[in-house]
Amino acid sequence: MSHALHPAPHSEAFSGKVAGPLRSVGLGCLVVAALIAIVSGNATEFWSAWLHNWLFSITVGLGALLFVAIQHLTKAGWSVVVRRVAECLSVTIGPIAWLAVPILVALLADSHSLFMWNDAAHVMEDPILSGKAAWLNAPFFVIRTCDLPRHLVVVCAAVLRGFCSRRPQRRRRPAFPPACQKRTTAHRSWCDHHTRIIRLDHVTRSALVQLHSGYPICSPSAMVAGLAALTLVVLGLRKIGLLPQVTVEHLHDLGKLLYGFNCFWAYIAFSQYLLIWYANIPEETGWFYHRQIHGWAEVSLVLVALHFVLPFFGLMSRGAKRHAPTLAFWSVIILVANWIDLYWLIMPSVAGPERPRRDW
Amino acid sequence: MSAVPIPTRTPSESLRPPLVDGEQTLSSITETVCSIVERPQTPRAWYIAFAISSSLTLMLFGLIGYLIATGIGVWGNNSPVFWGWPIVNFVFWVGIGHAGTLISAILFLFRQQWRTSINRFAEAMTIFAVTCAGIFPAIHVGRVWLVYWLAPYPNQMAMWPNFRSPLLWDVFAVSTYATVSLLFWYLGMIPDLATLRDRATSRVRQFAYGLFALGWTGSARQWHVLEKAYLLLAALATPLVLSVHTIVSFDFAVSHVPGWHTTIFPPYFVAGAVFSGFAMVVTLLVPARHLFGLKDLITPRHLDVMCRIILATSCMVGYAYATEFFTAWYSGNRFEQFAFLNRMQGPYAWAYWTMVTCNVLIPQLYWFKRFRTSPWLMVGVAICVNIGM
Amino acid sequence: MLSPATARELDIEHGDVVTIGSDGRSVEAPVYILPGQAENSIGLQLGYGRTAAGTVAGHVAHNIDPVGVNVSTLRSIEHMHFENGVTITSTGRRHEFATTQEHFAIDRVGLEEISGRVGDLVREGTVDEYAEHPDFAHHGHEEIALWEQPEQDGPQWGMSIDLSKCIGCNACVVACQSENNIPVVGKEQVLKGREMHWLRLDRYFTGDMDDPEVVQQPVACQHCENAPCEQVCPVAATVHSDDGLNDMVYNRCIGTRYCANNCPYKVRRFNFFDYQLPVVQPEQSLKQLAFNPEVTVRSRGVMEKCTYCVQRIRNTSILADNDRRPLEDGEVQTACQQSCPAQAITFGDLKLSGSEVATEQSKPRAYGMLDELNVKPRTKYLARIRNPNPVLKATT
Amino acid sequence: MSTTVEPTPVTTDEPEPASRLFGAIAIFESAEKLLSAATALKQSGLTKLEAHTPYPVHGIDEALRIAPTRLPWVVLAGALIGAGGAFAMQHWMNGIDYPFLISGKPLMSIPSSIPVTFEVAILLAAFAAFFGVLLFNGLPRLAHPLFRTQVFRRVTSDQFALVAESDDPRFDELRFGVITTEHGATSVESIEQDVSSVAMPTLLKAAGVSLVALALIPPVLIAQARATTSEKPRIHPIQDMDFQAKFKAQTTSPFFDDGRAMRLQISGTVARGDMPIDPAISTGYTSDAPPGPESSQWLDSIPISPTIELMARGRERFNIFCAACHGRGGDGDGIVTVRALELQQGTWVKPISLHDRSVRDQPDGRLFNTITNGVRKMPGYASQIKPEDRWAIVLYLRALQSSRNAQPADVPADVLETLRETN
Repeated sequence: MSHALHPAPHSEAFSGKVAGPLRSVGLGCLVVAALIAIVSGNATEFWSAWLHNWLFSITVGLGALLFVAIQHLTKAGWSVVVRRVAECLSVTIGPIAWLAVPILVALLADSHSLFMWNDAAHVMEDPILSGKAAWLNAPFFVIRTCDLPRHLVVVCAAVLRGFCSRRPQRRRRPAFPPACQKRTTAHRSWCDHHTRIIRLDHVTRSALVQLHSGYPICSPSAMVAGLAALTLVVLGLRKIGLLPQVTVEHLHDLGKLLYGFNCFWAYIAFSQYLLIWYANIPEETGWFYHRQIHGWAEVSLVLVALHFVLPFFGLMSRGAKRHAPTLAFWSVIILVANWIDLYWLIMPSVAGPERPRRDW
Repeated sequence: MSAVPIPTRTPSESLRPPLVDGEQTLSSITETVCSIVERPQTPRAWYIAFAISSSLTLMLFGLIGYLIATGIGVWGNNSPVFWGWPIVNFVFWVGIGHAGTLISAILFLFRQQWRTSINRFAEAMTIFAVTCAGIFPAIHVGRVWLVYWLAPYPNQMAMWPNFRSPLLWDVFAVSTYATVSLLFWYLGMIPDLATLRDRATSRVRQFAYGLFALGWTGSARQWHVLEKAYLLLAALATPLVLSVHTIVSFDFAVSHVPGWHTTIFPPYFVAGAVFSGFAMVVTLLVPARHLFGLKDLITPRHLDVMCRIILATSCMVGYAYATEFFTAWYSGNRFEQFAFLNRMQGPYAWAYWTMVTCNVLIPQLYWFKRFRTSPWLMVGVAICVNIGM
Repeated sequence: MLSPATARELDIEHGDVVTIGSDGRSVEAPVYILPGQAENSIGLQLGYGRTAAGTVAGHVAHNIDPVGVNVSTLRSIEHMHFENGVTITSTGRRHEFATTQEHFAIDRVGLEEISGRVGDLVREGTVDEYAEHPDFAHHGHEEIALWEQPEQDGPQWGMSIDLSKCIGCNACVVACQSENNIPVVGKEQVLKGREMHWLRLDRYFTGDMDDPEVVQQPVACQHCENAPCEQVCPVAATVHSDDGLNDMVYNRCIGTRYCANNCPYKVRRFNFFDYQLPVVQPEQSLKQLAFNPEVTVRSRGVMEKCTYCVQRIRNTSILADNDRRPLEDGEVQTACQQSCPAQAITFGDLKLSGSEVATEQSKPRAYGMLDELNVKPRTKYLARIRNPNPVLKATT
Repeated sequence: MSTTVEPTPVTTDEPEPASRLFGAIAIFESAEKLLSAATALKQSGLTKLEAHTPYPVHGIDEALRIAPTRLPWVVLAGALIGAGGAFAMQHWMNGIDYPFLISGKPLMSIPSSIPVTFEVAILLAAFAAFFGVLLFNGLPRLAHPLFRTQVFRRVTSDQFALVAESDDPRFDELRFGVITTEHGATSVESIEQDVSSVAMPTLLKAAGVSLVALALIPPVLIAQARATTSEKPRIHPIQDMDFQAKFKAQTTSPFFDDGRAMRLQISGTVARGDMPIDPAISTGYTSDAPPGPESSQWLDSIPISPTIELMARGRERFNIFCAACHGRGGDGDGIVTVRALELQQGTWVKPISLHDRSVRDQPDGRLFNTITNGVRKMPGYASQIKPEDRWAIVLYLRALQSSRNAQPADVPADVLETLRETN
């Protein structure tokens, strides 16, 4: 609504300049991922790296989408100036979602280098897996995954349409227009729906059969990633003078959200760990066990430090959240930590617990 | 957030319904609020209500006495249902308590200004709810007179409690929560008490309010420190409130009991707590607003927002129920699956389905504007929610 | 006791009170339908309904009825133990049995579920299976923890129960009750699920209910090394001793009942009331003589459970200490072990090489109950092996 | 923030009866007017200027140049102390001071100590925040000169006030009035110092003293009760497991005539695990009738086969039970004897040397009987030494005796040879 207020001379350039770089950033990310994967050699590593980076890229977009949805839901006023950026970030979901196609193709082509459950012989041996065969099979998986981009596209469209069409409506009917409200409700249900998909998605993909507990992590982690990316982009645009409306207060608010959701991520992650540590039931502890042996312990510790301890103290003070370079620094750290987080979630399960690969 | 100058309001914001209705000035609001406590005579209805509640309280004390004299067996607990009744009450009340702190702290951090009409109210409710909650762990133990053994104090046995037990975490969490809620409540109330002190006409009131207002003068420096402290307390209370119900959920989730050992419990308990707490606030708020003539201060907009939050948390709780089922089915653990099937079909099926109806289905009525704007319909739904929890 | 088939034939349900008549004499007794009872026969137990000797006899002065029905009136000089041609007629009244079998299942759904799980809980096999896979009882669970397991010195007590030997006679239950001053709680309490036996005998029927196989499993505290009960006690009233016992410190217990909640075997018992109070009455003072002086009598609000007869362990080790010699294998005997007529229970030091219990536990048939929870029970069961005589099998 | 805290009011000025000026107060109707007046006054150089408002007015901090408070650091310190303290406390209590093993979990583990650490950190931080407010604001402060003015009473409700204090060197009441009125003050007044007596009213004082005195009574009573002994049985409302329904060893039971809860063995029965051994082994004589001192019924030799193990056992038992008085060599010079003689204990009878002929000539059975039942001042050791061990001691004793009185013929020839060579 900043547009309504300040009819900026370069509003067209604005969206063009934002969307362009973002798309290329996203694509660049994927290309790099693909290169890494190809260099690293064998099929499992290729696919796990593909999966990992695909998830990372889409997580950023999902987080931004979540942010936009929440802002609409709560009808927040402060975020107007940054919301457009978040919307642009969430648009990346569309193209990135298509990059899941290779995984699906591989799945249908009966490759079990990524998912054990796609190996019929293996499933026969494992009673737990065979119990889940109705759910964990290639066609079902494909259908569900295809469902995901479709939903996401619809959601994005709805968000954008809502955004575009809201202005005239507001003018016509100032007081709480029912149409608006319905759209809000629609967003709400979409929001619910798509978080659900994200979560389920992670269950099967990142954790395979063992982790049926780690999934609530994914929602805060998406939010954190989205916020970090959003903050970075906003800071960058502000630096080159494209977003003059963003004041220190906005940065402060973004910083607070980032800080808050980062703590929330830590809270969820710790709850998971504590419960599993405490109950000590082998079928669950195994998941963490593989992540504290063979060099994964170091990765775990790095994750704890980068994703929680350091940002916790680094972003604690008011000054840090209001100082653009500091905020940018911690956003980068958190984004990196998020990448490591996904790496840590996926790799030990897919690529085997032997050791973190360092050959890339 | 005094330190942050309020950004110039955009027209879109000014389009929102105002936080108070009618032509209100600072003095008229003060007048409305203070007149409730400054009435020259206590209304008869108050005495009646007080008599009823105090006789119920006496009955409670009598029954607790009977419980302590006879044994925990009077509750009907058995093996394997060792906790049953007391734990249900404990978790329920702790959950109710959460709404107060949530309204005060989290909404404060999110700069939701509409909270100001109801936050004190909700905080008071929190303190009473936590008190209620605190009773249960104390009286539920087999030997109530030894309950102080939970505290780590130097003793002639030269031993310490077991810090690896979630129940001990509970002790720390609930007592911290009660203390911090009280501090938070009182800290926010100091300037109000000073207002009452300065408005008071009788000597006794002046003295009493003066004592509790601690000599507040409303100077800019005092406000500066108080606001900072309030912000910090809010920032502390927010993770605290999450942690309390998380730790309560650990009581269950660390165990081996199928259906309890679920890592979704911490966030799920917190959502449920907020859900039930808000419902309780609505349940109490609507009659209070009606009785004390606060309709201009607690406007339909407040109630509407409350209802939206209830609706949102209801969806979360519903989602958690669904996830539990999904996880049980997905895990392939027979015991887990059985525990959930049993909930749906076993002897507690009535409870289960009441719960689902009250917590997930009925709140969906809040999708309709009618239910969010008509106070009594709203209370009806809210009471259902309380029953459901 | 009636068999299911006979009950169906007579249209009698479990718990119906019937009149059993013979030669003009009759008694009224409730019907317990028990698979495995021979068809067209009634089983009656003598000894109940007496008005003297023991808690079972009730207390006439206090208006407490004796337990059960005195059926000795049916006996005659010609028919001391068997009587033919009895009549049975329903009275239309119902009787509620206070039985501890299938107690923890809460309801019918639970019961069905349990019967579906028998194979997991009690493991049995035929001799052929045993010959093929001696370790068929192992379900192969990884034992990994996120922490290092501490090492313990000294003797490590353990028990093994051979299910092939167990005949389900309940002698262990009774021995345990008298050794450990376990209260008799009465029918109302048992109906509420508050029985106090430290040792229970789980009985499962498998196969056709008209011709069932029965398998029993005595279950007491398993003294898990990773005991789920210990960690949750806020006041450290249940801790692990150096010799591997899961100790229950009655004096420290404040009765949060968390341990019992968290026990996967449900073998912890809580004193919901002062169950021993009646015994302290002056007119009951004779019963006080029945108490074991070595075992604390627990009061209300305290958790209790099998201790592996810790008083015997301590006494015996003190005696051995006095003699400046190590404990011998088999020197410590638990009450249940001592009373077991089939010698199904072995107890001793697991660390002592060549000890009987270590030998038993190292057999391929040995398995831990619910060992998928990684609680590492100290009590191990030896899977039951069936070897029915093919000739007999064919005739039935 | 320190400016609000006055030097403690007037206690020192008590003799001065005349009222002193505290400062001046100006009342405004709106926050905007207040802000502009405050800015103007501050520019005029007033340092001790304070605004009193019903709610926090934004921008006042800048107008009055209030420095940001240090409260956050106090709170952070509280949180860190709480976290560190709680963490250390748990690890010390459960890991070091009273370690106990539970569930095979480590004595000190980080995951399970985090919840309590977190809670205590929050608790201390909240305390720091709350008491920090009181500290930084100089609260509680129940008396203030402002409270004496009528106009101030609406300041906590709906009006705004500026107060300048008179001990500011730039303070000028007239100028203050002019500037504030220019900016829209509705009234300007001067404020008197509070000169009323700071002494507490006698009634309050008396009430306070008596309350303190009353409050002291229970602890004094408790202390007294703890320090004295009483004849009366203690009041025992909650018995828990202090009185047991079981009969402990050596207690009484009203049920039996003899009052003993421990029953004697019924005559003619044998307790389980209590099979009698050969009476000769347990008594040292052969016939049922107890023998006289020189009777021939004593066993002449040890009834169990002497082995080298038995000898070792005998030596061990002898050194434990006998040597204290008789001495390791059996000469009657054990440390108890030596000490008793040193102390000149009149009742002490020195044990005779076991190498005395009278002892050497006694039959083995008689020696055994002496150990069992004692002789003269020597008590019987039957309850402490098992029969086999008593025989072992006899065996060792014989060895001791022969070591002093052996003839060359008693020694095997080859050993004798060696002995001769070494000498």
